[in-house]
Amino acid sequence: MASDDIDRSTRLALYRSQIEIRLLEKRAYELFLQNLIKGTSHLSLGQEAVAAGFAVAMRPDDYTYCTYRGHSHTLARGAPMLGVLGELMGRRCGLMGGKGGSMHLTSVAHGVMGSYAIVGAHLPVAAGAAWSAQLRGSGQVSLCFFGDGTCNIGAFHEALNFAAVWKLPVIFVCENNQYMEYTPIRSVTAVEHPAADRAAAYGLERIVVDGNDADAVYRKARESIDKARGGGGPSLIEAMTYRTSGHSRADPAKYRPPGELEEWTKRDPIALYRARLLELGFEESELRAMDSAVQRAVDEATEGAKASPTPPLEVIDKDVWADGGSSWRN
Amino acid sequence: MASDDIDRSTRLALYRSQIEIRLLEKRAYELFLQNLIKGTSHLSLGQEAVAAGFAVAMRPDDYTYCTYRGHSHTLARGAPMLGVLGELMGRRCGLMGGKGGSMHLTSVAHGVMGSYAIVGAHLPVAAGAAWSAQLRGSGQVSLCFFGDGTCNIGAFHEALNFAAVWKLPVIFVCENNQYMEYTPIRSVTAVEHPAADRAAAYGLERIVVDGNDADAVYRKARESIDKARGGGGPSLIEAMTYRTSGHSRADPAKYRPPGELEEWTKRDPIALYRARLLELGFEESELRAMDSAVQRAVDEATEGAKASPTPPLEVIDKDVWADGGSSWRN
Amino acid sequence: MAELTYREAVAAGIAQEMERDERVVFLGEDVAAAGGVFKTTVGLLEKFGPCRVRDTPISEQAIVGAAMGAAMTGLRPIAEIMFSDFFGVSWDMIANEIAKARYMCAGQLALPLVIRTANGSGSRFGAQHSQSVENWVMAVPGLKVVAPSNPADVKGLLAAAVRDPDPVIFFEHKGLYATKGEVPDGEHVDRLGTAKVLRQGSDVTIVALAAMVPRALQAAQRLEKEGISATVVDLRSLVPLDTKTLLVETKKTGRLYTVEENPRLCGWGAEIASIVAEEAFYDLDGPIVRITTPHVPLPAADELEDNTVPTVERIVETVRRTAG
Amino acid sequence: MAELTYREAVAAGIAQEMERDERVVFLGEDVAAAGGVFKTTVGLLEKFGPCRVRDTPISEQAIVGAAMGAAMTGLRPIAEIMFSDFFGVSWDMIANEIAKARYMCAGQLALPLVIRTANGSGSRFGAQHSQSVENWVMAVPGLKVVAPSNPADVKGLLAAAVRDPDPVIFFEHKGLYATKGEVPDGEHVDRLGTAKVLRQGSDVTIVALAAMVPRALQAAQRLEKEGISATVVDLRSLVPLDTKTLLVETKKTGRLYTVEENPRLCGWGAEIASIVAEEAFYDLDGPIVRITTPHVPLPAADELEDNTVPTVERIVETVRRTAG
Ligand SMILES: Cc1ncc(C[n+]2csc(CCOP(=O)(O)OP(=O)(O)O)c2C)c(N)n1
Ligand SMILES: Cc1ncc(C[n+]2csc(CCOP(=O)(O)OP(=O)(O)O)c2C)c(N)n1
Ligand SMILES: [Mg+2]
Ligand SMILES: [Mg+2]
Repeated sequence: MASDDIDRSTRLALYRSQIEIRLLEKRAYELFLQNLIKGTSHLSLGQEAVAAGFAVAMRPDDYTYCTYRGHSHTLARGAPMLGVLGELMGRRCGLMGGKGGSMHLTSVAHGVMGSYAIVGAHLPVAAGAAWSAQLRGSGQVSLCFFGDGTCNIGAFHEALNFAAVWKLPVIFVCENNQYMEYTPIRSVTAVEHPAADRAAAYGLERIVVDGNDADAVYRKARESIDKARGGGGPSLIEAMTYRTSGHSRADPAKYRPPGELEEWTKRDPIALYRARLLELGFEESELRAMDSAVQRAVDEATEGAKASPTPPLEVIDKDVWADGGSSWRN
Repeated sequence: MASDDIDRSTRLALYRSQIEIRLLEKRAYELFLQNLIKGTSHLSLGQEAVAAGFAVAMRPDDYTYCTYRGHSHTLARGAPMLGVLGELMGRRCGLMGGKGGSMHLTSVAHGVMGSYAIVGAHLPVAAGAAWSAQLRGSGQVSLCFFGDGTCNIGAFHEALNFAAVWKLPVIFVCENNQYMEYTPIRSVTAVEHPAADRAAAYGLERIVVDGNDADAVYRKARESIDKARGGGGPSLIEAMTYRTSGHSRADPAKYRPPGELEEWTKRDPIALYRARLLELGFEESELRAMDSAVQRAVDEATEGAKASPTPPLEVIDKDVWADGGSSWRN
Repeated sequence: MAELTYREAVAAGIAQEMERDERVVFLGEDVAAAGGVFKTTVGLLEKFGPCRVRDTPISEQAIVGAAMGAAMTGLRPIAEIMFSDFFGVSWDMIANEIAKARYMCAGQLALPLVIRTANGSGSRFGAQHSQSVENWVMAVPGLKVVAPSNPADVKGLLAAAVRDPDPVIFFEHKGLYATKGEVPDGEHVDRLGTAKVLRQGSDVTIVALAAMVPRALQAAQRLEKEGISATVVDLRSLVPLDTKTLLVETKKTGRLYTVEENPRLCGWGAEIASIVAEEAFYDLDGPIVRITTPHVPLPAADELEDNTVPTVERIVETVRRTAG
Repeated sequence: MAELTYREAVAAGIAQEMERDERVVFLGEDVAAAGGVFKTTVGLLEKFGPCRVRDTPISEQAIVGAAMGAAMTGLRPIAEIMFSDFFGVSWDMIANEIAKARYMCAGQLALPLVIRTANGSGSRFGAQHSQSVENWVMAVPGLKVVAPSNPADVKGLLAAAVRDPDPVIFFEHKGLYATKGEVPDGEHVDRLGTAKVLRQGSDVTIVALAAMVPRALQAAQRLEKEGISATVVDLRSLVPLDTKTLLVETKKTGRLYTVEENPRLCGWGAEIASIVAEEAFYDLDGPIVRITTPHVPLPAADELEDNTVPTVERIVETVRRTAG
């Protein structure tokens, strides 16, 4: 497809989204090192183009379902940086006031219907949201992001068959970053492409896309979203990419074969995209201004989160039930 | 393949096994009507060729894993009719002394490592037995039987991938009898062949076999068992068949489209096999003698089971643990 | 008042709510065209059409997960899990996802959904189709738990469950499906979290649930003849738990017996006994006695199954022996 | 005696048993090449090779199911489920298959297997990676349940679990992995089903498990200073349950407190309180008090998580307030 099928403002949005994710994830990493983020955290460094490409193609009322590796998708839908960083730091200003933590970012106002930390669990849930959209005739599409390792768990299979049989407006996006935690995906999977090579098992088209090319992702996103919105049913898309950080906070990623990281770093999605934009005639200064604006936003969010108090202990007993409380007795 | 690749005694074994299943299942049905079998029971009437074809091809120390629809497989491995009927009737002489019931027939002495009543559960277990055989270098093969509906549950997916990656000596046999309980399988499955159309998702060959032709089943069984025993890894085989009775005791099978039962009855596996044997020069009298012998055995087993006392109440507290008891405290 | 079976009351309750609120949808295995393997949902497909009443593949994770996704996006789904034993294959969805979602996101998501299931023994199905797992669910924060003992409660509590803004696990008892009872005409909606005192006595208080309720009542009648006067409480709901009624009724007699079908260890009886042992200790006149299924899987054969779950005889005998 | 961390004791226990018995095999996610996400199995691949120490796909049903199949055919598998929360996705295998198989077939099958898992809170992982689910397992007949509180017990009880002829669920506590303790040199094998009295007191008996054990001990020290003398019992094993020690130690003081990390309803504390309320009623001098995590999912932020699970302060305060 020609590279001028994507308009100027969309391209800028794609660039900005990637930069936002990159700079915020880097900041998150620094905050770990300062022990201001506790527990665990799963960064999307190197995978920014997937989140950006899809989010920019979505309608504001479409649904996002993602995993513990979901900062990127949450941000890409427009959730505030302060809320994201605040949640990672366990502060009152966090998206969920510190109750969920980094693996469970949720911002319903931005269509982020939850980040799910049990591998595979959100695939059926995303299908259910799509069923709801179908029944309500709302035209909404449900987008579900997960990793290569997730393609080997039972819920993947059930959700794919279910969505295909019911022709649901849901798009399953596998971000194949080559690893399930520390184990190379090929060593535990019977096929080369854990998602795409299984599409036929659900009567779906085999789709592999370059997950480090935001334009390519955006085009596939548009196509599959249009199809779903038009009643054409689900898609399963495998985006090839690579996480350049460890699996989670604790991981030095020593399992990488020599040279692998370097190879993929050459294909850094943001460097590639920046180069393309310059080629297409965007001004270096314009991009630089955007970089700075985003950096300022990240800095501000950081300061804001640091200044935010820790959550009040009363919230421990809140929000189990719709009445706001947690009482199990009269 | 030529029809004389199967020797005479094997053909008789195939015939006999099918007849044993048929007559015993019919008897079980009569015993329901007499309220001598309680609860539920899932007959394999019409599906006899699958159990027979595989069992005759197995080595005595190979493993069978089957479902609640497992009387056929249990018998085909040589478990005594008295034990099977006795278990269905809840008698002391039952294979498990009445503790398991019709859905859980087990006869370890005959390689029947259990009948599993939760759909899909035994697929990973069968893979585990195959792993054990592989590690022990015993040359045993693990055979796992299940229905078309089972291909849509998560455990199917996990077991298939697991077995393929570890190249386990396990054979997954889908008896596609067209229905998951009362629902036509095509209405809930994204592909036409719930098993075979998914073989590629696990890097396996697509295999569909006529499940009403005992010879065809036997040949595929030999081939896949030889392959597994030789270290060639797992197979997934879809045997097309039809159950001519209801799903279970309670089911009048009103959901069948008109004519369907009649069409399949024309392809009754035993009638077909009998005709083939006669064509191949077997004597009618020989077959008739076999029929009678089997009928006598069924009658004897029936009388034996009827005469058997109900289980002693003490067994309620037995055999939770390997020490024979059920104590959870000191 | 019409007389309905427990089984019919299920369909009646679902139909009442589907008529009232078009956001109510229903899915499960063999539930639509076939009307359910227990014939609890006969007629719903015809009445409400294939968009709102849907047959699914054998995919319990997908069924429960779809209900969750639908609930958080504006519908009010009812999912059927054919046997409660199959909570095993959907436990992550129930215990880790549905139960925790609202809490983790500090109330951003609502999950108004019902999971109906056939629970309990008495059908000679063996250990994998006869379990009572109400205690599994009670042990998980974030789930409401209901288990009616009669047709009127089935309809009224099912309606209340559908209208509740939180996830409710609704246990129907297989052994009660064929039983009959009067059900109020017209719209019938009950209240979750309310136990019922079915019988007032002065010597002992017996607390039971679902199929154990008629047994407790029969036992009380027999005990009456022997001069032991028993209060019988039908719990109806485990979460919310009507601790008020429990404590009041226990204090009146000073003796508490629980009769439960789930296996012994960590059953709901243990929870209730512990609440009473802490909060009504000084009102107790003797040990709290739990009458339970022993801690074994359920056997299949008639006599074995019947003698594993608490029987009327066992209740009578236990109370007689200990109430002295 | 060598000093090991709790984490190192896991690998030591597995290695001891793999060396002794070649039927012992080990599988799980990221356990071989990576040595486990908690680094509990470092070095095993190198020592025992890729046939006996194996990385699996993310397929918990397959992992547990494979262990079951291997156990019934002559091996003695140890399966790792990375976090106990993931019992949700393998619950059918654990609760419906492994727990029931031997019973259903009247003893024809043996299932000598161990499922190891990281349980409990304290790591700020949020509600889906911090649960204490030992009560889930205790509630299922057919499973043995172990939860050690220190490195020596980890090694000794793990060895005992591997040698046991029945399925054992082995709960390691995430919050204890970094703690250190003396572990006997040479072969070390402990006994399942035995509680340990860590401290003898005269006023109250405090029963705790896993990470709650050090807290109970600290609380006892503080109470001592306030003039309340506490016995502390480390349960170590929930099934078999050492009711003898529990009853004896409760009778000595007349007051029982349980300190548990699982959420409140139907926890193991309820089981123990109920046993005591029935069997030692007349020896009690006051209410049985359960100190538990409230019945909520776990929050993630530091202060929230720390204040949800029982703290030393809460134990001290509760005993002080009620032991009067
Ligand atoms: C059911 C379940 N099993 C295991 C885990 C532990 N775990 C967390 S992330 C992960 C790897 C997931 O790999 P993949 O799907 O490729 O996603 P990625 O982390 O690479 O984005 C594992 C095994 C889990 N969270 N849930
Ligand atoms: C996990 C689970 N879900 C549902 C059921 C109820 N059930 C029993 S048999 C059956 C249909 C199975 O269909 P299929 O796999 O085609 O086997 P068949 O009965 O036709 O041999 C269902 C849904 C079950 N036993 N386990
Ligand atoms: Mg990955
Ligand atoms: Mg079928």
